[in-house]
Amino acid sequence: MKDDIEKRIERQPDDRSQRPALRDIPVREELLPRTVKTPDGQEIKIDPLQDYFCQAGPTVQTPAYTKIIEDLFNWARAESLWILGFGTGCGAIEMRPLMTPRFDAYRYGIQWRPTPRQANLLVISGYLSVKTLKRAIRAYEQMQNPKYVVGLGSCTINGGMYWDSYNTIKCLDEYLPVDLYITGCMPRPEALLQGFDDLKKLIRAGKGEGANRYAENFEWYKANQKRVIKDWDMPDYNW
Amino acid sequence: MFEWIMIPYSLLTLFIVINYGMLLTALMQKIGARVGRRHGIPIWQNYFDLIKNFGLRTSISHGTMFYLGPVFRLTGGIGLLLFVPTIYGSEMFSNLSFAGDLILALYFVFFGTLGMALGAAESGHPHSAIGISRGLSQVTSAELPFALAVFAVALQYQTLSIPEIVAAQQGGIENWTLFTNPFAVAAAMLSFLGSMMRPPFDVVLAPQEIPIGPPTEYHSSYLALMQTNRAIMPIAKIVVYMNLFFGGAATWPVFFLKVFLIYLFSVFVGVAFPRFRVEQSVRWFLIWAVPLGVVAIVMV
Amino acid sequence: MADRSQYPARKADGTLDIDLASGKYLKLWQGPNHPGITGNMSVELTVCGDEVVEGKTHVGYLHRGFEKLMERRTFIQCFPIVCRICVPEPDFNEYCYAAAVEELAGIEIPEKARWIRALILEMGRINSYLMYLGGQAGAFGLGVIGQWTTYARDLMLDRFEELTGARIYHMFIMPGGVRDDLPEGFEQRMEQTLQEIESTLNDVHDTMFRNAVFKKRAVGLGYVDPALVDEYGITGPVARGAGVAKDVRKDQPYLVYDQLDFEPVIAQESDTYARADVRRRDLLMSVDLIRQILSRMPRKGDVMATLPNVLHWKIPRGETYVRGECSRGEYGYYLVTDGSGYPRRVNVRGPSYTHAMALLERLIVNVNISDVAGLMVSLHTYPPEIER
Amino acid sequence: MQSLYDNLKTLFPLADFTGQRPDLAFVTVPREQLRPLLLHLRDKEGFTHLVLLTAVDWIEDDQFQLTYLLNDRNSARDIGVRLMLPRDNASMDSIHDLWPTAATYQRELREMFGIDFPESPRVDEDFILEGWVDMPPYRRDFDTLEYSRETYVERPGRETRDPAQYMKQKLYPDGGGNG
Repeated sequence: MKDDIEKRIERQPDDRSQRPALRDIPVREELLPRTVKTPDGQEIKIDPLQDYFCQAGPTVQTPAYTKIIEDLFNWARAESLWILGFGTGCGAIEMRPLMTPRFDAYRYGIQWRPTPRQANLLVISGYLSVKTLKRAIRAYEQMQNPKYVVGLGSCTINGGMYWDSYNTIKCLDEYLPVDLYITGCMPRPEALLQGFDDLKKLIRAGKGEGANRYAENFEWYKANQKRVIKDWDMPDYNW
Repeated sequence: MFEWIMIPYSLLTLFIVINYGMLLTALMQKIGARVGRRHGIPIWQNYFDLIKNFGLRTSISHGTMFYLGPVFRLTGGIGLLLFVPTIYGSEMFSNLSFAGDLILALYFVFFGTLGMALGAAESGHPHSAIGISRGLSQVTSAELPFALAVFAVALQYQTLSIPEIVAAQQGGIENWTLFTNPFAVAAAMLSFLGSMMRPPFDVVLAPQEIPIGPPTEYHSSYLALMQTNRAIMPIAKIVVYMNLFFGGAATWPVFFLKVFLIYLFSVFVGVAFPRFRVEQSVRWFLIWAVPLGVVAIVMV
Repeated sequence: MADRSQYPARKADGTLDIDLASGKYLKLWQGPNHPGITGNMSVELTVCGDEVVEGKTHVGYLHRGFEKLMERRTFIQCFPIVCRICVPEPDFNEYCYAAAVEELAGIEIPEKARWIRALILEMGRINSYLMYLGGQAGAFGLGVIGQWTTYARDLMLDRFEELTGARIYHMFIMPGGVRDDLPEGFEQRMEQTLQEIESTLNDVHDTMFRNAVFKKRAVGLGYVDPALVDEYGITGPVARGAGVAKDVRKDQPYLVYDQLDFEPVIAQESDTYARADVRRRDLLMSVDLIRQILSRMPRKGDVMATLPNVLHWKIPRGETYVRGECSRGEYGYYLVTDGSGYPRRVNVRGPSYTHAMALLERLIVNVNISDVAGLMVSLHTYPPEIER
Repeated sequence: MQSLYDNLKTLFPLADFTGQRPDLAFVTVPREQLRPLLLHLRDKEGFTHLVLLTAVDWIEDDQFQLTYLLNDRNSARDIGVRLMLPRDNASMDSIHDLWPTAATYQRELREMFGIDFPESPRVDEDFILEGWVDMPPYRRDFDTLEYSRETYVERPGRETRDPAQYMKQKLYPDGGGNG
């Protein structure tokens, strides 16, 4: 996956002709700079895009420990995968059996976390429409390093059934650093368990450095994201 | 007269209790999972999560109180534990208990929640804010019957020192407060349900409503601190209940058994019920638990 | 109860006059990344105290443009993708699409195929309802119900698997009939599954419907005035919960429903509890219907009509609308053909289209934040039906 | 349905009538007659349930067809009211006051076909698409394949064939076949 990314980065800047925009989108008015009157009567100026987000970009976090400790941490990370409870597509319906008696992924240390802050595994469960991609990027950037992305279903790999759709992305690893793909439409719970098992192997081997990959090629990822998301109304790095 | 040997002894208690709490919470999750016909998490899962959260490389702060929130919470747990005798009559494990520690215990039960409220409020997440407002109102109403019960017990035994209360309950099961003052125990156990953050009183964390309440913004090391506290706090709370109402524990096995059973009580209720809305739970405590407490005081 | 007097006044154009800077109101997004949301959609809540003042539904997170994609696929190429529209109950897409195509192409499907189609649809309904029961209980914090019902659903998925070869997307009902006949000994295994499901439902009834706390939460939540049923295009269990016996299976019987004996399940209270109860009894009715179908189904006969060469299949110009009663309400396909080998226009009418938008935005006002999730689940909204 | 059509015919100048099924028919109505017809159907004839409102793009004769599908539950029948609109900057008057849910359909039509419905509530807000800068996607002259090729990166290695040709090669290598 990594060298694949680098191959693609080499052929950047992308020479595909950008489709001309027929209309331009106004910035949503809650994002415009304004002065508000607080309940206690004082006037304050607000520029949401500046004030509400942290502007610092991601940095490469090298494991600052000795190998032993890093291995211990990797082992612990592999044993406690906290999935962000964000059903981005129809694949989410097979996550439910995964968490219930028949398959019971809790046995392998896989749990749901409802908030991105505490999750360390983002499962893109199926096709991503542009509207969802925006949210998925925000969720991913709010997660803490190290963090992993699993693409679930054929439609994350090459568009699958929706290869000619005007609203779904075709190749997820152009926009997020994917560690693992699980094929199928839709993948069976057994396939998911197998996939999570392989992900654990990757993490234990210290190969789960997607967050650092994201930080290294940050401009490239952002360029790709902005080419697709036409109304980019958030800062480049919004945690 | 303070003896320095107390300090390593208390730390030993702390160590035992932390590990016991880790395993016990995992075990309770497994029991809950069995009701759902699952096997549930491995018994060591809490350790994995703890190491993982300490091992995360980045963490974001929202200000000083954001740091201090988990610290306060942990202090609440540890303080509560250390100022209450864990093992009755044991030189090693009676910790820093002293006359009047009952009042201090009452204070520590509440302390963590307040610290948490301050910390979570600074994270600025609306879900945190809602969770705090719910949490404080519910904990307050749940504390009320407990306080009443404690006063009843204090009146009953004419002392504010937990060791003396435990001492008064020795010599047979019939001497336990459970039988000498059942109303106080009933009121206290109802409030115990409210303080364990399990259904029907887990509206503070309610994942389907305000994921997941106050700790929404907490991550990596902060979360790890709170997990440690999540292992200590219930045990410490249960120790207080055990000492006040269930005759304390003279040896570790008895301690483990009693703590397990008292904990199990809240779990059994928890798996079988949906959650109250916050105003419903407050009303429930005021209607059912508080009168019991009053009756307990009157009866004494 | 927040103080009503603080509630915002309506402006001339009917919108609420909300000054967020006043500190009186809080804007709270529920979803898309939120465990309490049904599927991948979001509700933009404006709350005052603990009560919702205004709620706006936002959809489109799952839009794949099916209706466009189908315009550039031949009729037989459309058949594998239609089921992708609705995950919990894909079979209704297959049925409605197939029925519409058959009607316009003038194909008569064999008798046995009609029975097998009805069987598949009822099985799908059971799956969907089991998912719903778990979700409804989970929205109120009773997680264990979800565990039980999802397990029961897995059992039903096994039957689907041995019948169609797939767990979720079956692609079984195709224009001209169904893909295959019932496997050997299917009836007995189905009977075992049905008994398992019935026993699970007994547990659910004891744990959930007789639970005092669940009643405290669900009774009176999200009352739907029966007068709104037609005005808002409410169908399915939401309408039946309001006492309107609206059931396409009875009103305009399709497939073999005119040969089965059943009565639409209705309740009068029209709140969340009544709707949940309607769905539970409807689920039991589906179990009974499956038994009827399996007993009355013709033993032999082929299941597939002879189609024209599907690669050069042209359908003369025409338009039609085919509907069916899915677990959430009326599901329909509006198909327009222009004599070419491709559909000219396909429009999917999902029940959530009206439930999740207009109705939800009306019901959500003055609801406690805690109950928003429960309310949405009780309408059984499912976003892909809205945006396709 | 024929009887219904006959007494409607006496009231409104209706164009061609199609009896699709015994319980389903379509009539075409001129634009100014739509509202009275819908009111008549809803109040007099008992078609109280607006099933759907959608559009068809007949780009050859440069028209949009709006279809209002009504359902009469008591006598189990449906009627589809067709209405032809000129295609360039198409605009239609809203019926959200007859059925509140119509507002949702009109928002979708506004976004997906570019048919404007003035005074329909929230009609100009984004409904499904977000930040859409191209022409309304459901129009026939919008090529979704071309758009996705130009907009999204595709993973190399995916190939598509014309199924007819492909199956002919597979099934009848000698070039015969019933094609």
